[in-house]
Amino acid sequence: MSDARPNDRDDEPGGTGAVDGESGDNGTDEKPDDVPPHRAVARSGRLDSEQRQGTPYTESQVIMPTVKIVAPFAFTFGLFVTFHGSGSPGGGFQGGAIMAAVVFMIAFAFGIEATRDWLANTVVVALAVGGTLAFAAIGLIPVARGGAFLQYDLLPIPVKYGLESVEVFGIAAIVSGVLMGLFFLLANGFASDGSGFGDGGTGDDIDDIDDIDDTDESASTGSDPSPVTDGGER
Amino acid sequence: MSVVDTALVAGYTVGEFLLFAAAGFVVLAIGMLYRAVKGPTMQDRVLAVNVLGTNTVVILALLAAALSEPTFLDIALVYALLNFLMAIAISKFTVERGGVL
Amino acid sequence: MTGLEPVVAQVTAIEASLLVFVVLTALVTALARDVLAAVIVFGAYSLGMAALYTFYRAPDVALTEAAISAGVTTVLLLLTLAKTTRIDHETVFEEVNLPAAGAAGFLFAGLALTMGDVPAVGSREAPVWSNPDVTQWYLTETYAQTGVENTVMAVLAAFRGFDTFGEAVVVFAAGIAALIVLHREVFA
Amino acid sequence: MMDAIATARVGLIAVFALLGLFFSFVSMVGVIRLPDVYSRAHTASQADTLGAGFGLAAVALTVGWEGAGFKSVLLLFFIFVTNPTAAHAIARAAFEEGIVPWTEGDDRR
Repeated sequence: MSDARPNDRDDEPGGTGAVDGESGDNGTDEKPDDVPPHRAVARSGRLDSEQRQGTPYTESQVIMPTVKIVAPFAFTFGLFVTFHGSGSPGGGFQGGAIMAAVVFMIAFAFGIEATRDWLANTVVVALAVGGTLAFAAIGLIPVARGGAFLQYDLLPIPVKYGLESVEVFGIAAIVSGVLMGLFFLLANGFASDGSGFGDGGTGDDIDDIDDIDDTDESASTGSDPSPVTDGGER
Repeated sequence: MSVVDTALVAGYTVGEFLLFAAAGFVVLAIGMLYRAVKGPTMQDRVLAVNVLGTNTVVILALLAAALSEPTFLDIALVYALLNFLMAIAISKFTVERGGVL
Repeated sequence: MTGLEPVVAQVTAIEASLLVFVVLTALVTALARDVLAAVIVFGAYSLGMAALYTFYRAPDVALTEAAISAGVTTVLLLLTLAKTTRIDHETVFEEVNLPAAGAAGFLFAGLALTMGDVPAVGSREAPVWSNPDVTQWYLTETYAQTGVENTVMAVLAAFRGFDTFGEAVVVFAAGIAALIVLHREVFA
Repeated sequence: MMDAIATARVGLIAVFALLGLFFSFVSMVGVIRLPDVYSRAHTASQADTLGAGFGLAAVALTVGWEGAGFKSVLLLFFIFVTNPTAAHAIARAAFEEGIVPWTEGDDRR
């Protein structure tokens, strides 16, 4: 399929347009004849799939500036939806999802590996864990003051800002952190080479989970590592 | 009396007219669904869904205007900002060399 | 089927076209042979659902649908497909399993028979509206009690805050569960 | 005088909405009828830009500037920025996958 593609139609529409229409079916053999050498070198990354296999993939020069323009607006809009949830549609969940989508956008434009270097694992985990802890802490402050869980009028701030702080520091952080984490996790894929914790020293908790899940009839195999390795082969 | 309640033609107000226009855009979207279903290549499908997304931005904006709820424009803004994510994701997805994804 | 006429008579053009769109995309998503095609058409399904929610004046739900479907669901499904194998199919649609289709059609017919008793959208006779102790209380008292104009957010974060805390922990636990399933220790 | 302006506004709303519908219809016909993915990408981005532009112009006229007319301008700006990018991404993906452009005499795809 890729053998039959015309050899040049991306850079110079005016100069080589006539050649396109006629040599659309006879491959790349005559390419050195009708293309100047410097252009052949410049375009060598785009010949056909066999020749392209060795060349590195270049990120698109069109997508990157667009993402540079759109991403700040989208991130600001996510913040707006999060912070302005009390007066307009939206809230922490929606704003967190939009902010996570901005990270997806950046990752698709600039490469997932570069984004992974830029956005460290610590940040993602801190967002998810910190969000959960912040929600729990906001809920437990009234308990410490002798009230009920999440009784906002016992907070030292007005009730409205209590709700807002739950949305902002709690839900938005959890949702954006977990969604970014899922994205990087799925981009990495399954750890099939044993580098995950399938053979690590984390036996007890995992075995307990497996017992609860699927081995009700043989619940006494708490120290048996076989459920984990089974999971690795699936 | 706002613009939405002004009579336009044949007893219909501007708001009802905008609702009909939105329905017309939805009918066009149903037509474009043919290309999303038929293909034949994945790029055709993504292209059709991308056009559907732009259509939906207009539909949501028309609904917000017709119901005279300007905050509903936020929903259209989300689609306008995030709709091209699927297209650029597909553009990475179909590249097979070097394990880009 | 005699109860259906008053319901059908109230359906406006925008509702009817959106319903057709949503049902068509849902059918194609269910029946598409190629998984990637199903994922792409599912994106179109969520477009229709967001417009439908907007027309029924549920902007919070519509915003959630927009943010999650346009930004997140498609991308995560595509990444999952990229990590698994995908078979190119010549045919577009699956073959319909007739007994399953018959069972689904039977269920649909049974549900459609009850449509006559369902109150119309926005009707004053709907239980959710006519109950002065619950819905009306929230609509009238929310601003006085919390100072928040968006009742949905007030209900989510204040009146059922403990439930929302549980949901947030569920999202957090889902992240951990994905780590466990994929045998990883770190996200990045 | 004010009446004339209001009447012109209502009429312009109707005209813009109908023009938006017309250009979206052209776009739909192009997406359905044109022979390959590259030409479909061209008609999608070109005519759909006009359709969305006129539709959002009708919305902006309806809600007015003191409403959220600013947001519809923002909507139009982002559609103008992101739609060509999406069309580029799709065409680039098709090129990378080795889809040969349709030339005269080929089968319709």
